[in-house]
Amino acid sequence: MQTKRNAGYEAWLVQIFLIATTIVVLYPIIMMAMSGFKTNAEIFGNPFALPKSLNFDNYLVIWNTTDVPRFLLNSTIVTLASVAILLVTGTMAAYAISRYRFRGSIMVSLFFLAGLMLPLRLAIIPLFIQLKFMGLIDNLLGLIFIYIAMSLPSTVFILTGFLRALPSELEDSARVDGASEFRIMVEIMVPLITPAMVIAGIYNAVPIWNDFFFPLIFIQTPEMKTLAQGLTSFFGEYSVNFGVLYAGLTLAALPVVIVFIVQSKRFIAGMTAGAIK
Amino acid sequence: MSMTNADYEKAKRNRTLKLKLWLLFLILPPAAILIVFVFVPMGSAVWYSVFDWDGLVRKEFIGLANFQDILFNPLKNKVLFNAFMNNVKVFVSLMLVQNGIALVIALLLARNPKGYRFYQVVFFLPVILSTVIIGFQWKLFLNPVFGLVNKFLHNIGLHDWALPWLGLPETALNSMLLVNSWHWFGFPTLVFLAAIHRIPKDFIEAARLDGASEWRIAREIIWPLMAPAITIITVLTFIGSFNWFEIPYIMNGLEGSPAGSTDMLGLMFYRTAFGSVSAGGSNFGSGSALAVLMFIFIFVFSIIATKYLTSREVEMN
Amino acid sequence: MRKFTTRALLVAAALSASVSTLAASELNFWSWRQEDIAAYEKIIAAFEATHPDIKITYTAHEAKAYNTILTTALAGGSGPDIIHTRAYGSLEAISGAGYLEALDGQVDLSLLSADELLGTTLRADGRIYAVPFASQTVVVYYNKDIFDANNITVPETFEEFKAASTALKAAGITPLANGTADGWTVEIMSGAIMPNFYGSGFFGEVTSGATDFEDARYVGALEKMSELAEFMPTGFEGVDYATMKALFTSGAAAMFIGGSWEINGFRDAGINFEIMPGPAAEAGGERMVATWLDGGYGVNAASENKEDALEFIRFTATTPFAQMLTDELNNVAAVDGAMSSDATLSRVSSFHSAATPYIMLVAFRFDTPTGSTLLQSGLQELMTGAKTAAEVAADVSNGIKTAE
Amino acid sequence: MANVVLRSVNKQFGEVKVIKDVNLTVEDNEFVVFVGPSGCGKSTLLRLIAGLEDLTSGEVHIEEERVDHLAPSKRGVAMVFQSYALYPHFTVRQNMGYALRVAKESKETIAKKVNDAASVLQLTEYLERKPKALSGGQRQRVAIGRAIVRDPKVFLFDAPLSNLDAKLRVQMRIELTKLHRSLNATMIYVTHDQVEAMTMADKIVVLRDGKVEQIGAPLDLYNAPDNLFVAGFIGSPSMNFFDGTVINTSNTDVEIDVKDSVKIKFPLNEPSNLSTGDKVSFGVRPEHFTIGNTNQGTFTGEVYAVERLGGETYLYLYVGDQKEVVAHMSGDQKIAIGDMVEIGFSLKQSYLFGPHGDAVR
Repeated sequence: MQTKRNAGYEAWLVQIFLIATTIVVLYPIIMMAMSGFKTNAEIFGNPFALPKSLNFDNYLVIWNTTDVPRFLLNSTIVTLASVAILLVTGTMAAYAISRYRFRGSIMVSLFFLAGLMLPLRLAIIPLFIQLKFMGLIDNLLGLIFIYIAMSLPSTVFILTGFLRALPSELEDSARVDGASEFRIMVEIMVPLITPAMVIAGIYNAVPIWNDFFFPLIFIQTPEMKTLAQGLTSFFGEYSVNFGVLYAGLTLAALPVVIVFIVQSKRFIAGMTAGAIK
Repeated sequence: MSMTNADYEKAKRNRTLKLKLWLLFLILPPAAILIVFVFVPMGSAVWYSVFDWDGLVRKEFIGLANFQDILFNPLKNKVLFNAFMNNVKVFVSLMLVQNGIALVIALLLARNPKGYRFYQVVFFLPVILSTVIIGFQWKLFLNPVFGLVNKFLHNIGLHDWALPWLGLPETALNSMLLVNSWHWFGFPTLVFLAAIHRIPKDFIEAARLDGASEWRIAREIIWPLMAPAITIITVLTFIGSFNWFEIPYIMNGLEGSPAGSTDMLGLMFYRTAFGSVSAGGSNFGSGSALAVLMFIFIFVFSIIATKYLTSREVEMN
Repeated sequence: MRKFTTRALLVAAALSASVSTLAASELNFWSWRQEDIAAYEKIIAAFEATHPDIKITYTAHEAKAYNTILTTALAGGSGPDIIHTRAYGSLEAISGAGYLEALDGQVDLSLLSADELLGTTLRADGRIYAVPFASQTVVVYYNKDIFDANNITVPETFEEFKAASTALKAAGITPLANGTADGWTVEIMSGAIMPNFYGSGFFGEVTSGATDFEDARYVGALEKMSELAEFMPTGFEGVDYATMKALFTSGAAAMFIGGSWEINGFRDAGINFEIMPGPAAEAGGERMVATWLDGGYGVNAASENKEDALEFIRFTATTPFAQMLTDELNNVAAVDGAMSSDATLSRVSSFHSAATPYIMLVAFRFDTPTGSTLLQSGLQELMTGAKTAAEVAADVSNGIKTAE
Repeated sequence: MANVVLRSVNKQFGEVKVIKDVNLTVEDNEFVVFVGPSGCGKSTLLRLIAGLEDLTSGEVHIEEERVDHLAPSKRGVAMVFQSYALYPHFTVRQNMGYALRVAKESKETIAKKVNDAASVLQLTEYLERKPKALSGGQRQRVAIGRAIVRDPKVFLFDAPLSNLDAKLRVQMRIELTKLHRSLNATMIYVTHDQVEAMTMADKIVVLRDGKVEQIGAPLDLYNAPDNLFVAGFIGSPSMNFFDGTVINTSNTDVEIDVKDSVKIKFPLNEPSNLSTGDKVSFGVRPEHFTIGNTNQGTFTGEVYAVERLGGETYLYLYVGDQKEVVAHMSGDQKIAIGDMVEIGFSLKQSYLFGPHGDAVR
């Protein structure tokens, strides 16, 4: 990637364009974070000024009087559990599809791929009735299963690609060494695709974390709400307290932004994995 | 010691059987989750759509009457057509604006400017943020009275430009599309960028040696060789456009306000299936029929588009 | 730290499945009234004091999504024991589907007027499915301080209303806080302005089919409505409900046309306001207010604790409940006998001598498309000048005729 | 007796037959090389012996015991793969000890066996490294070490040297031969490189299209190839073939006409069933040409390229109708491009193949 760096006015034009785009991207986010420290009066009076002081009142309102911390916890539980089970089951399916020749193998992989094209939210009504029947309404477990099902196709797709690329000699070698199929998978093959699993995990964790459609319908008690869903009701409650609203948005965005900044390379690889692979 | 031929065959069959059981063990759990939580509900939606529903109660089988109602009842198909055309507009605009900007930026980043990594991270930042956050944030920004956008326009003297962005039929959808582009452009940018990086350096350098201009290189070498990325982004944008729900729902509500100018198939489905305060009661039959129509449309079109676009791709190996 | 531990425990408990075996009778009570959580908790506490074996949990869902949540829950065979229902068409959708317990014969409804009970009666079988809780009235709120500071007398007629608005505008104050971004707020606004122009007889005629919405009276009323656009905030097309409230409570706008349920919020915001009915068409003309039944309390027919739920519903049909509703929420309770200590609220009640049904909600929300859908979208087009009054009237009229 | 016997072995992938009725015996302690062009089925045959593929029909016996129903690890074989197949996330020690660990050997036993094998292969100082940190030759040795540790009855090698550079390959060839002698083990070795086959094998099995073309000691194959294919495959550079037509036959010789230009009277050791008019191929190895006319046969051609390696010289000529011929001479030859040269051969060191490619002797 290290081609020669462009010199001269062309490089300057490129930089100007990119810097302008950077401002357009970052400025609204910075304004959102800054407004979280302001009072209503400041937001109306000096919307573009820096906050007068590092005033955490709005955040305290959120922390003490709303369920936002609770929502954060629920979202974390749902996201982590979904992604963990997703990776286990997704790896199993991808492993079977990519590492074995068997009759119907193409059917099985098409079966998983078909899920990529099915917009599950259109089946929300039957899904509700079914979850109800299974006792999974108002239960984080219900959400977790839906997210796993929704994310399985892309996970299988991504992991199959990586698993196919592994040399079959490794597996043959382990077979000659006497390892069972299970052991070959767990001890030899899967450790080799951990980077791919991280990518698939991130690819699906972001939309799961951000989803508000399914919780909107399947979660009813406030204690069970997830962050994105909780925000919508929080907005109803604080509709005219702009400082608190901005603080709430900032707080909701913060965890993902921090993880993103620390792990940006993996995030980018992960989020674009489905499209590039 | 003395095994018969049949014993050998049996031993072999046992090995095969063990392998089959192992495969079953691998495939069954994920397949079961997918069947229970995707295929069965999707199938049920189709099943529901051929029944008459009194609100929430299923009554008799009526075949395709629900479909007929949505497609040919003059009032409903007016709403449907309006929503559909809005979805089309969303698709076309996002292709041009969001993906267009992304392409330009990808081409610029491909020149490996200073700060390459930084720009990559920054442009991708909005992508990871929740649509709920982005929707609310921009709804606040675009507020005609308290919003920062209009304050900013006043500050720089563009008083006439300070419009009630989300309130005017002419600007509401466009504002949302810009917000959506702001949210998502980083995604196609990085997909395009990855595609450009995959083009062997020799191709571009050979063209440079042949004296081709940068514009010609972009148009005649990079563009055709990026075709696979264009395909995938087009199909993803298509699916996203026709499922568009979050941004209009959060920013202007369920009715596609003002005056239906931001109505989308997704909103219409939601209203039809569940009802709303103003729009009245729910109808699972019509809702499911609409869902099935949308599903068929999206599915068939994605496949056709993939086929068509893929056939234009250049083999590069 | 302790808080966190408790939360973690709660989550763990919730994850391990639903908990419903603890007490003999734990009732769930769902509503869309997020603003009223504190008040309802007080009311429920009062009920629980006399019924120690019943525990009620009040859950307020996001208003926009309440229908969806309730609908899916009921369709899926679950849902709360006690349901805060909306009235008219929304009630029919769920009572018609058999999800609500018929209350007549089980609950003493003697303290409720026939008019109000109409809003919770299923037209198909004539039975009552919810105890009406409050009526709402569309009024004009005005900021007394601003009126005084600008020497504006409270307008009585529409022309005076416009004159006052012109004066306010000249003084640099936004006369009306109302916007059109949220369709339902324009419909509310029309409820204050239009009845005085289409007159008291129109509702009866249009519901009986004697006339339709292309009636000259209705078109005329729409035209008057459109004349107010210039007094709405700059960019009113993008002004939503929250912004409207912010404009009025911050003193940036002098008047606010809204429902009587706003009284509490405006009082909490600490502004010096008063209310009046919509302006008369001409001097000495009638000043009607649009009213409707906001909703009621129903019992889930599938509830496992139906008897206990009914016990609570019976409570909601009593005067002590109505009194609490009045005191805590400043609502005009549907049940008779409650006395309001709030002067403003008493005024609302006094307007009811010249009340007209809030037309689309009361009569045209039973079929799709609903009258509200048509009118809201029409009003948005009218106020922005995209369509004329006659065109909007034609759209509404045609829509309602083809509705099913 | 760690011998390996294949009986009527067939393998089919779907409709495609990759191994066709192979019968073969590998004696105890023998070093057997399967050789053939790519796609000839040699690797598949090896994998059938290892148990990595199931037979479609036939039998595999190892040490007088039928094994084709057993899992690979139960057959007493060890295999070294072309890509070495070292587990990238394990250290050298873990790699070498993996089979023993799977077999639940005690830690001490594993450590001892690994250390022993490592010292034999001079890998001791690399035991704690990951494969990534090793050179190609070292990785190769680890792969072999991994096989040795298991103390197998039969070693299977699947083109293990093809990923090494030329110099290392020569070195490893010799090391493998030494190893074979010191271990005294049965080894089956697959390669497409006939030089490896010739230098290492006790016995070569030439395969083509899933069928055995010829089995024999390296020099037997060189001197007496059974058919055109083996003749062309064994020897480097390849044998030159000339199309010819039989013009006369007798019990003692066959007279052929090569492209209407050269007439050759090929002596027979055994009766042939050739008849006049048959299309035949006449073969001469490059190294059997000499400059100048011989009494037994001569071609004349124009030199179009010369490669001088000092000790030896390769001449490339067009003979007759643009037929390309290679001749290998020792020493330097004073010949320039464009020269017309006569190259002669001896009938004893030439070959004749009938219309179906079978050798005529």
